[in-house]
Parts: sequence; C-alpha cells; structure tokens
Amino acid sequence: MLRFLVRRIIGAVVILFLLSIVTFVLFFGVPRDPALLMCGKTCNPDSIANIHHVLGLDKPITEQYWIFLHNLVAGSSQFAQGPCPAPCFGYSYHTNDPVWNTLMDRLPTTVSLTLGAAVCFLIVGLGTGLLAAWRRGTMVDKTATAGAMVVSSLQIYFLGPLALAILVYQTHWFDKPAYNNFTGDPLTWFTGLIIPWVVLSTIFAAQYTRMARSAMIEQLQEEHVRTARAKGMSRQYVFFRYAWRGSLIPIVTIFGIDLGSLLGGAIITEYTFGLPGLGQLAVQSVFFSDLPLLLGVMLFAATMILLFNIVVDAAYAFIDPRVRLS
Amino acid sequence: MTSPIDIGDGGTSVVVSGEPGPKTKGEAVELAGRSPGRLMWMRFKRDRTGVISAYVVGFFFLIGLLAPLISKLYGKNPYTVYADERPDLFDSAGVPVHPNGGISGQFWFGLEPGNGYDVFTKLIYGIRTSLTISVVVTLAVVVTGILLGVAAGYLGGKTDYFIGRVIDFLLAFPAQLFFIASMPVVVSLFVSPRDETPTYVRVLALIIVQWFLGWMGLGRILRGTALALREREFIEAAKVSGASPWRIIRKEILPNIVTPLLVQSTYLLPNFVTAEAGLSYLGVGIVEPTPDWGQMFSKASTELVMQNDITYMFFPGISMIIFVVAFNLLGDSVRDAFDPKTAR
Amino acid sequence: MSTPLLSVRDLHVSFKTEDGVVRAVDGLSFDLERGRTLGIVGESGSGKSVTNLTVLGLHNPMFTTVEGEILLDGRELTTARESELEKLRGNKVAMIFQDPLTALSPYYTVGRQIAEPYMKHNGASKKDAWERAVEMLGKVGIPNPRQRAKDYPHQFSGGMRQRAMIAMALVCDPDLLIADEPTTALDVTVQAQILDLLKDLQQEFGSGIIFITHDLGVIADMADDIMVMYAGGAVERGTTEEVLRSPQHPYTWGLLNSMPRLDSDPGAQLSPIPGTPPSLLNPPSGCRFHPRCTFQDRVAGTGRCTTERPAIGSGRASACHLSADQKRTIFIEEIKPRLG
Amino acid sequence: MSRGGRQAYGALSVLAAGALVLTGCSKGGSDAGDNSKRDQQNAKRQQAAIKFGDAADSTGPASPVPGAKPGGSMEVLQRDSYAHLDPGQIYVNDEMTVSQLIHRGLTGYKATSDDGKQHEVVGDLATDSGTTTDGGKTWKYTLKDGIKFEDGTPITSKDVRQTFERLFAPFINQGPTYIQQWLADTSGTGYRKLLPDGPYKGKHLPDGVLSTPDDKTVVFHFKKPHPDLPYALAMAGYSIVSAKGDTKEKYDKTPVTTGPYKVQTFQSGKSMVLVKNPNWDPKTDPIRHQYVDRFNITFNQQFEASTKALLADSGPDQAGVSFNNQVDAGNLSQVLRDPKLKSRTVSGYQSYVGQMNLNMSKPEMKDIRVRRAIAYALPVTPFVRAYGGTDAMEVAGGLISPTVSGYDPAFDPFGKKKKPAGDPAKAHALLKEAGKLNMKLTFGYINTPEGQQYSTAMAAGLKKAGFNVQRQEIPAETFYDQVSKLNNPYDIFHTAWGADWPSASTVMPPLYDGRQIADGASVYSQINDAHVNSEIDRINTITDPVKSAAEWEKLDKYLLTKVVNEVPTAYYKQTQIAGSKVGGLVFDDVIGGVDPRRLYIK
Repeated sequence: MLRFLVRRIIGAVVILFLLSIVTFVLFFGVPRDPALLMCGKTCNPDSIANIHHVLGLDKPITEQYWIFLHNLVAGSSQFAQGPCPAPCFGYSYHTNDPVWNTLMDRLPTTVSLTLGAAVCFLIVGLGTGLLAAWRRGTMVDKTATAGAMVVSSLQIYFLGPLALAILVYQTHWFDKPAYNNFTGDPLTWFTGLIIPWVVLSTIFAAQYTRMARSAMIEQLQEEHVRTARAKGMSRQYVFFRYAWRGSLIPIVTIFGIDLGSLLGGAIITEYTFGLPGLGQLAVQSVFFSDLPLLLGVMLFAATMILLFNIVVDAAYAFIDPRVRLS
Repeated sequence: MTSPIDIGDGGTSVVVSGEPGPKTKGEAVELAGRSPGRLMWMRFKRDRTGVISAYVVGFFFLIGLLAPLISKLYGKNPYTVYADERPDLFDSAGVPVHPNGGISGQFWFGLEPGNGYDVFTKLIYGIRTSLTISVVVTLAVVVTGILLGVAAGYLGGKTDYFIGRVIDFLLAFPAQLFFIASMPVVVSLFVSPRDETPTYVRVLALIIVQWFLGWMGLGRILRGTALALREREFIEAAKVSGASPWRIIRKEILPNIVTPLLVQSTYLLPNFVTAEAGLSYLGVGIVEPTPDWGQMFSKASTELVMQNDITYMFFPGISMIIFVVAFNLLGDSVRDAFDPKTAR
Repeated sequence: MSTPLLSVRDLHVSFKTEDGVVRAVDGLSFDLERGRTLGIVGESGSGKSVTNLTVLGLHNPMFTTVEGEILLDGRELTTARESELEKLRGNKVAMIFQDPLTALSPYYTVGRQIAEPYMKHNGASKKDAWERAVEMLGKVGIPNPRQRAKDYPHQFSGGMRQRAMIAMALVCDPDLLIADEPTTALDVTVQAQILDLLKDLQQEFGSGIIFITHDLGVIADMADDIMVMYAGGAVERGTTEEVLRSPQHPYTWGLLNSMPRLDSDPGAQLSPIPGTPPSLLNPPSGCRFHPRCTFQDRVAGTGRCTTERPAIGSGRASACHLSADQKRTIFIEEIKPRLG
Repeated sequence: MSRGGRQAYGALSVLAAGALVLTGCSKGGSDAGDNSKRDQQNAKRQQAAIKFGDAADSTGPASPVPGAKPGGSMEVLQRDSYAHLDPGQIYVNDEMTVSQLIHRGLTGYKATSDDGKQHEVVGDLATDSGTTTDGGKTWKYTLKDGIKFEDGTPITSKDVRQTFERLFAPFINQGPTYIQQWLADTSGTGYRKLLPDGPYKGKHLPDGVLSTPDDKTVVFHFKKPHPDLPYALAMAGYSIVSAKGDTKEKYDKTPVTTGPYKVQTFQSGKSMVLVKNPNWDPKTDPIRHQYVDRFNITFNQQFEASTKALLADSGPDQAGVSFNNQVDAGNLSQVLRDPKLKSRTVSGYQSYVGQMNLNMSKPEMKDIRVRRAIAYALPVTPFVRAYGGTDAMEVAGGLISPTVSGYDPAFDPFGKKKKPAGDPAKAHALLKEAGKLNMKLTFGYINTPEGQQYSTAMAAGLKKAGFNVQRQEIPAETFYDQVSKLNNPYDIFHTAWGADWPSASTVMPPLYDGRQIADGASVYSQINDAHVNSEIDRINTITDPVKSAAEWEKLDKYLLTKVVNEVPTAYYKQTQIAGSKVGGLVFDDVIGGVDPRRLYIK
C-alpha cells in the first residue's frame, strides 16, 4: 500500500513537472506581452524593455524555467517585492502579491463553494438515486429518473443566470452571491453562497442520482446479492450492506474526479456568480498574461486532480478487500 | 438464462445464469441470418423513446442545416441591428420596450437586449454554428480515439505504455482552464495579432482545443476493446493465417469496435456542444456578432437581460435542454439496441 | 409416506419482457420426499433454474406471474408473504449456486457470510454465529477453519469457495437444499470431492435435495429420481435407474445420445439434437419438442404432434404421443445400439 | 484615470479594467445618472475657470463643512483593491481618491464652495500655488512651517527632491510623467536618461533642473514655459515621499503618509483601515478635514453589492459610503427617480469623452468628405446603449468634457444630439460626392462584451451609408497599445480620454499635437495640422487659465469643423450613493466623484 502510494505520488510529480513545461511553452506562445499591461500611460520600447528586465523576461526561456523550478523548490530572496519562501511561484505581475498567498487567499472561497455543494449533492443525489433503485419501476423511480435526466442536462451557464435573474434581480429575495469569510460571520458566509450551492449541487445531484441508481441496479443484479437474498437476509439488509458496498466504487471514483476538478477552480460557477475563487483567479491570470499566477493556478488545479486520483485509489483499498489484500 | 427473476418486490432483475437467455435465443431464431447492424436497427426501431429522440435530434440538425433557408423565408437575418433600425422598440439601453422581450408576430422569439438582434434567426444560426463545431470535434475525436486506442490495445507493449502515459498526462490537465489559456494561443497560430480573426479561425481553434483534451476517454475504451479482441480466437486465427497487422485491424478489429464507438459518440457529441457553449459563455469562444448558442448564454447572463428581459434566457436555455436530453436518450437507446442485456 | 417435503403442482411462471410474455415454466408438477435427491436435467432455458428460484420466491413480482401451487411441508409458498419467505430462505430451504466466486460477496469475510443467516434465523449472538460458521467450515473440510473464516472469498481456491457455499447453505440445517449446477465451474477432481461432500452431508442432515444439472453423468451419481425438462415443462420422470436404463422420450434419447461416455464404443458417433431450443416467447404449438423430433411421423393420427400437447402422468411417466410399445421398441432397436 | 464600467461581474470586468490600467486616462464605460439638468448645471461652473491661489488662499485650516462634527467610523465599500499606494505609481482613479486622505503634494485643489463645484489651486505643503517670473519656465515653491510625515519627521526640500528624483528610477512606471518630461524637456520616456537609477546610486538632478537652495525652498527650471505646473503638482502622482522612509518597491504597500489619515492596516484584496494621523496639523492644510475617526475600507464590493448595502441603510452601512463605486446599472434608474434618495445621492460627469478616431495616416482618409461621411453616418446610440443608456452616457457634441473649462453645451457639429443613430442619407451623399462608395473601412474594436456589442451596431450603421466595414478585434489588455502604434491597420477605432486636471491642456496637446506622433503616443488619430500645432503652442503659454480655456474651446471647434479627425460619441456620467448618516456628501468635479475629505458622520 505504501509502495503503491509512493509510486503514485512520484508519477503525479512527473506529470506536474511536464504540465509546468507545457504551461510555460503555452504562455510564451501567447502573442501578448505582460509588460504592456504594466508599463502605464506612456508606454514605449524603452519602458517595455525595462519591465522585461525587471521581470526576467529578457532571459532565455530555458533559463527562466530553471529559475522558476529553483524558486519553487528552494524559495527565493531575489524578488524586489520581498522574500519568497518555498513553494515560491514568484509575485503576480498584476497585483505584485506573492502568488502563493494569492492562491491561499482564494482557496477558502473555492473550498467553501465546492464542499458546501458536495454535501448537498451527495445527500440529495445519492438519496434520490437510492430511493429510485429501491423502488425500481414505480412512479417514484420513473419520476426521479426522468427528472434526473432533464436536470443533469442543464448547464450552470443557464441555471446560474436564471437563478440570479429570478431570485436576485426580479424578486430580490436574495442578495447577489458573495463570498464572506466563515470565521468572520458564518451566517453571511452561508447566505452569500446559498444560490451557488443550490445551482451547482442541483446539476451534480441529478448526475449522482443517475449514477447511484444505475450502480445500485447493477449491483443488485450481482449474484452475491442474490445469494444473500437466498440466505434469507432482508431486502433492506441486502440493499444497504451488499449492493451499496459495491456501488461505492463507481461513486467514489466519480466523486474524486469531480471534487478534484472543482477544487482546482469551479470556473464557470465562480464566473457566473462573481465569486473570488481559484477559477476566477485562473481566468484573470490568462487575461492579464500573468505568468507566475497562471503557473500557480494551473499547477494547483492539476495537483488537486492528481491528489484526488490518489485519494480515490487509496479509498478503493478501504472499500474493496480484493484491492487491499493484493 | 436472462430472466427478470428478482430479489423480492420491486427489486431488480437477476441474471439467473450465465447462459444466453430465452429472449436472445428467440430472436436468434426469428432474425436468423440477419447482420448485427440489422438486428440493432430492428431493436432500435421498437424503442419508442429512442425513435422520438432521434427525430428531435434530427430536427435540430435539420434546423442547423437549413438555417439560411429558414431565415430567408422568415425574412430576417441575425445581423440586423434592430435597436438602430427600429428605435421605437427599444429604450436607450437597448431593452425591448414591449413585454416578453418584444415577442410579436413580426419577431417570433422577440429581440435581443443590446443591439436588438432578431432572436429567432439568431437561435437557428447559433444552433448551426454550435453543431458544426461539435460534429467536427466528435469526428476528430473518433478518428484519434480509433488510431491511438486501437494501436495501444492491439500493438500492446511499448506503444501501449507510451499512449497510456500520454492519456494519464492529458487527463491530469485542468481541462477548462487549459481551454481558456490555450484559445488565444491557438488563434495566434493562424492569424497575426494585427489581423482580423475570421470566424472560421475561432471555430477551428475551438475544434482544436476540444479535440486535444477530448479523445482520451474514447481512446481508453477502444484500447480495452482492442485488447480484449486481440485475445479472441478469430483474431488468433487471422494471425496464424498470416494476415498483416494492418489487415487484421482493418478487417477484424474495426468492425468489432463499431458498437462502443457509436454508443460513445452519441454521448460525446452533446458534451462537446455544452463545452463549446461554455467557452463562448466565458468569452473565449465565438463572439458577437457571430450567432452561437454559448454566445447567447453569455448575453443572457448580462445584468441587462437578468434585470430587464428574463424571457430572452429561455430561448437558448430551453432549446439546449431539449437537445441535450434528446441526445442522451438517443445515446441510451443506441446502447440498449446494441447491447440489450444492459439494465436500464 | 405422508405429505412430501416439496410438492409442485401445475406451476406456470411467465415474465413480461419488452418483446412479449415469456412462458419460462409451463405446467410443471413434481414431488420431492425427505432425504431423497431429485435430479433435474435439461438444456439451458428449459426452466429448471426458474422453477427453483420461484420456490424461494426470488422472482420479481412486477414482471413475473406465478400460477399453480408450491407446497413446502404442505405450506403454500406462492401466496406467502415476503416476510414469511424470508424466514424460510436459508433456514428451511437453502440454495447452492453455480459460480461460487460471483455468488459470494467480495466485500465481507467468508465467516461473516456464513454466520449471517445463522444469526438471522436462530437469533444467535455474533459470537455464537461466528463459532457456528467456523464449525461448518470445518465440517465441509476447510483446513484451519478458525483462521480461514477471517479470509475473503478471493483468498479461497475455487473448490474451497464451493465448500464455503455449501457451509453457508447448511448452516441452518435446511430441510430442502437446492443445488443449481454446483459443480459446473469446478474441475473434475474437485467436482468429485464436492459431490461426495454433498452426499455425506445429506446423510448427516437428512435434507431433501434438488440437484440441477445438464450433466447426466453427475446425476447418475447423485440422484434418486430424475426429471427431464424441456421448454418449461417436464417431458420425462422416474427413478434414476428407470430414466437412464429405459428412457421413453425422444428428447431424453437425444440427451443420452449427445453425451460422451467412457465405456462407449470408440467408433460410435455422437449425435447432437438437431435444431435449437424453442423460443419461449412464442413456443411451438402442440408438443414443444416437435420441430426437433425425428419420430413424429410415427405417431398415430396425422399432425397430432403439432396440434396436441402431450400430457405427462404421475410416477414413472413421459410426455409423448408415441405409444408405450413404440417407445420401448424404438429405444431398444434404434437408440440403444447407438449408445453402445 | 478611473476604471470600471458596466461589465458583467467576473473575469471580463477584470479584463477590461486591465486595458484601462494600461492607459490611465482611458475609459471603457460607465453607469451614471440621467438627471441631465442637474448635471448640466454641475458642468456649468467649470466654465468659470479655476484660478491659482496666493499665500492667503493657501493658509490653513480649511473652512469647516457646514454642520460637520468629528468622530465615528465610516464604512467604505470599494470594488477594487488599491494596487499602489506609492504616490509615484498612482494614476488610477480609486487610488487618486484615497490619496486625498493620506498624501499631500506641493499644491492641491481647494473647494471654494460647499457644493464641490468651485475650486482654486492653492499651495498645499507649499505656501502658495507657485510663483513664476518668466512666464512659466522657472517655478519657485516655499514649504510651510510645521508640516510633518506621519512618523513625526519634518518635511523638507530634501524630501521634495527625493520625490521627484525617484520618479526617474526604473521601478516607478505607473504614474504620470508630465513633470519628468518637462524637466528633461523630452517627450515619451526619454526623460529616464536624465537620472537612470533615480537618487539611489548617489546621483542627483543638477541644480539647473531642480534646485533646493535651503530646507524650505524648491525651484523647478524648465527649458520651455509650463504655466500648468500648479495643476500638475496637484496630481496625486506628485505627492511627497519621505526621503528617510523611501523603501523603493515596498513603499507601494507601506507609504509614509502626510495627509490627515494614515494606514493602520492594509490587506491587499481584502480591507484597509485608515486612522487619524496625529502628526497632521490642520493649521497647515487649507484643503482637508479630519472629521471621521477612522475609515474601514472593504474591497471586492461589486457595484451591485455596495449599492444594495447602501440602499438598505442599516447597521454600520448607515455610516457607509463608497469613494468610487457607482450605483449599479440595475438600480440606477430607480435610485435616480426616487425622491427620498435624493439627499443620499450625488451625480455628476466624469472627465472622459468618448471619441471615434479617424486615422489620418491612412491614404483613403485624406479626403475630408470621407471623414465627414463617417462623422455623419456613425451611430453613437450603440455606444450609449452598450454602457447603460442615457442614465450613464450623454451623447457628446464637442471634444471638451462638461467638467473641463471651456465646455460649450450648444456645440453639436454633426447633429448627433438630434440624430444619434446617424444620418446615413447625408453620409451617403458625401461619400458619393467623394466617389468612394463601398470603400473599405477597417474598424478596430476592443474585445470586451461591450466592445463587441457597440462595434457591430456601429458597423451596421456605417454600412448603411455605403461603407464596406471590416471589424477587427483587438485584445482588451493591449487595445491602447495597438491603436497607438504608428502603422496600425485600423481606419477607425474608439477611445476615451479624460483630462488630468480641469483644463483642456491635458486633452488637446496629448491627443492632437501632430509633432508628438510616435509609436505609443496618444495622438490616436495621427492628426498633424499646422494650425492646430501652432495654436497648441500659443495657448500653452497663456498663463491666465480663464483665457486659455476659451482658446481651447475655439480649437475644439476648429478640429471638428475644419479637420474632422474625431467623432465625439459620449460624455461619461456617474451616480453615487451613501448611507443616511453620512454628512458632507458632495460630488467633487475635480475628483470626479465623492469628495472623501469633507465626509462626516451625522
């Protein structure tokens, strides 16, 4: 198990390394110059060259990349803005804040959004899915299945603005979503995020309903489930002990993928509701040609995806003894 | 025998034994001598949901195809700025003054807040743009998936390992972020920053970025199929009889991956439609005035619309829901037609 | 003898499918006495497994229609409530399935899976049930049972898994044991061990056994009585001796004919039954077997086989329009020589 | 100067803002009020020009705000965090506003009325607005007594020298460059050669350029007359920096302040707390007050959020205000039409004028009939519409904004006030006369949602007049860079420009002086007209601000009737709201928004 984890982590680091190279190349492939954004009203070749020098953009790309790697691992005190301890992504071109701090600053928003929504969609989605599977073929099942089909076909970019238009702009029942610190005031934290949570988790819940239902139905067709029934175990017992246990594997897999990619920045949701999370930061870093920030967000997002891949694999071991013992 | 014997009331059907069931057997008699394609078609035709969905999907494609003709008959185009042509219909911020977004006998779906484009023609042209992009992406992904997936599965060894690692690597990409970051790069590959970006370049860029991160899932599935097929007798037989690998792939493997391919493609296409719309929604895809589904969502999410003209949102919204639901139902039906044992 | 242990009377089971109604069991009757073993033989899809799942009530009432009587110890099962059936399953009636790998849950230890029904039906404590599971594992011949009870099924070999299945079936000392092809998935030596084990245990527990197989060799070894099924109904029944020595139904002849024998003449040909099993969706008229039967032209009365379904009597009987004499002569003169 | 506009929240607003950061004085769009009458009146006073005050005018303390009382905390809701607090880097409206509270310069604007409409330039740290004896070439300033930094250090001419010399250092690259250019007598960034490392490597500006004969005296020596120096020195970008406390780059986050408030805490992107600066002496300051005990500034408050909070008027938000957030477009018409809100609302013009540049360097644009055709054909409604309608934008007549001295409301050369959607018939006739029907016209537009919207509609309008319009998108972040390139491919493109001080001397020369044409220069239309150039030189030497204002307006009329290198599109308007306990709420025309110095809590 430990060896497996170590191997997976090394693999993840290699992927991150490659990703950072791709991002670097991608960035220098962009035909726009960050210096243009920074050189103020009277911009001319001299001042651009000057900014290039200050940012180190006049060095060869390979050397810049080397410096980036070095700083990431060992930190740096070369920055004019101040010291930058490892993991050092440098300072944002645009705000001059340390990228790492900016990431950590934005993280609570994304985490609040993601985890809050995850709690909702897991409870609602799995609950509905289990109910539909339990009452398979009944009206309840048919309604849930059809509903989930339609709702999971909704898009955040339709449901989000629609919810905003109705709940905020037309009826004024809610404030525009905003992120407030949980530690500052839990109540405003909650009320500020409620619409994003509902919108995000509605769509996800429908997907989890469909997934849970089909996973349960598939499991209920397993022979060992029938054996358990033939032993005289009750339907509930078989449903929750036998079928559910087997359904966990696909559910945990998808949940890991979803959580990993959401924690790297729920771009469309954050964009739609104007929440200052990692996704919004990512979009900004692209629009501002802010290389240090872009690298930071990219790598952070990929780390989340990889981390949850590993977590999912480790979770298999807890769920399935065949994995644990082999 | 496949029989819906179940574990008690309302439970679920159980495959009682591994042997082929009476139903399949019955059909085998009934439809003896028919090709698998015919069989699938017969099963599909019996599935009423599937047939209706197919008609709906076909309807959307038809609309996309005939958009120019339809707008000609309707007598409008999606580029006319009615806010300046018919200022009496708008206030100074470009909101239609008549209720429900200015729906009238003249403007069937109303007018778009802002410049006041005709929503009906904009929607049908938007469907045309979005479907064009998605169909091309799907085709590109299918070709790539076949090439790399089958190569990995059939050739195995180093090729498999290498392609497997590439897939792992690409799957770790934060896809959406990558799309946003790479769109300008890809556009710049085709046009110098000084020149106008023609719509086809944006379309091409959208196709390329989506294709780049879109093929891995299909590739993996096809790799698995090819891997399984490689071990099967008829492939062994072909090998022993001295057929070249290319011939084996073409004659023996490709016909056998048609099923997963068709099923996966019907699931992929609506995903590409929604992803493309997402990029246009974020402002990195298709932009005004080119009509596009996602661009309409982008418009629909402006305060101007949310505040003043909620009606507008429903045209792109509802049409896309219908399209995606129909396509997903069609996908389920195609899957069931190919593989009737799958539980629903 | 008083009431038989299990008595099935005119059982009809049909499923609703998308393609129409499938008559999986169509007018089946048989009895099983305590302490005896009934072997049910037939091709895939002949309704043998369905019959037995119906006995346990493991069918889906939403799609399945059951008519007729199933009496266990004189008690009607087809109309019994789910909770009553639950009390019977694993307790009075137990079942052994074909593939022990898929029939055991990969997520729980073997010991737990054996202990579960004991706890449920006997109200035993966790600890007692565990002890009972260990005991049963020992009985079915698992070495070091205390240790192995903590293992998961995937850590067992194929034969050991089937032993564990048997232990699970017998843990509550059932009156009726239904073994659905329990040895098909095993290799021959293990198969023999398992069959011996079943026989020994039957001696010890005195249960009635229904043994389902398509392997006439196995059945000759195990069963006291044989019932041959085809297309949802019984076509021949009798003691093992009677059915194997002097079979009366063309289908049984076909079965015997298609079975390789160690003692047969090396020159004798194996001849499979022509044609394919019928669709139960749309079964043939008259005798279900007539499209594949090569003897129908000898039946007196033109087209009788295609219009009239032959009945099967009780006791030693077969469902065929051929007369008793014809049956005997055809077997002795035409079939037997081919069997050698 | 300022930024923002009616962007959808989220990334694209950031994107557009980026473009505006780039060119400090350019503007994408805005949301503001429709009370045109009031706005017109607001603007009128600007024609009564600003005078340069003498020593008496420059003596503190400032005359009290009627009804004001000290004490209390004020909540300030701001959208954008302050990227810069180092005066040398300040050129963005938000930062300029907060500078009024924390930084002081040699001169400043003293409000001479309580409605924020009349001002004069007075000495702030200096004893007067400056004295010149040679028509603006040599300017002498004397520092007041008793002026100190927040750490108690007295402010001396050494600090003034440091302030100006560090502007030449490479890390200062965001602020205004007027005075640097005047001192070095160059345009562009050539001035940096004068002192490439700033004062940090032991070199200083020679006495022939900047002399500080004693602790109290500073003398600027220019090669050419610059009568506008008192205006320029009043810019936040030229506020005084402490020589002792100059930490170079880090000064941007922790400046040593001179104003009535100092920074207690500043968390970039989150919040900022300003508290009273005990070392600020009201007797030395003719401009500022120190009524409020502390300002709690919260960032990331979108326009909708701040408007909603202030409209709700409950809890601490009763004493809430926003220095720079406008009333969001969704609430604008309601706020402007609710009589109960009148006392809590202020509206006015911003200094920006939107204009369509006709690129005079293009051969096909040499024909004035073509340019006139464009001017008549161009619909300005799309622009007004894209940025929120007439509540936020007013169709423009001339090139001089209502906030700038010399504005003439009657001037409407192309009849846009009557026919804002253009006059295609007249344009078509002109084009036909020029024989250029169906001529190709390349229209470069800023790639924001608004830019896409108005450019497509404008293109449609031009097409009707017989132009073959080719739209080309320009990334928002580099828009101003691209259009200010000499050989740019665009025939027409839209920019906005705001005056840095209420004189057209910060509008006309940078935009229309043909001798300044260079890559990156702001002469977007690339006009090079001998008459215009000579007029600019002549008016620039007029030392009487009132007289020069009249001359600039004449030049405006010349440009639009005789040259036609621009088509003015719109004047930008702005409406702001405050809580009910906020007193001293005034729309200051010079600041272009709420005057933070006069605020008190009722």
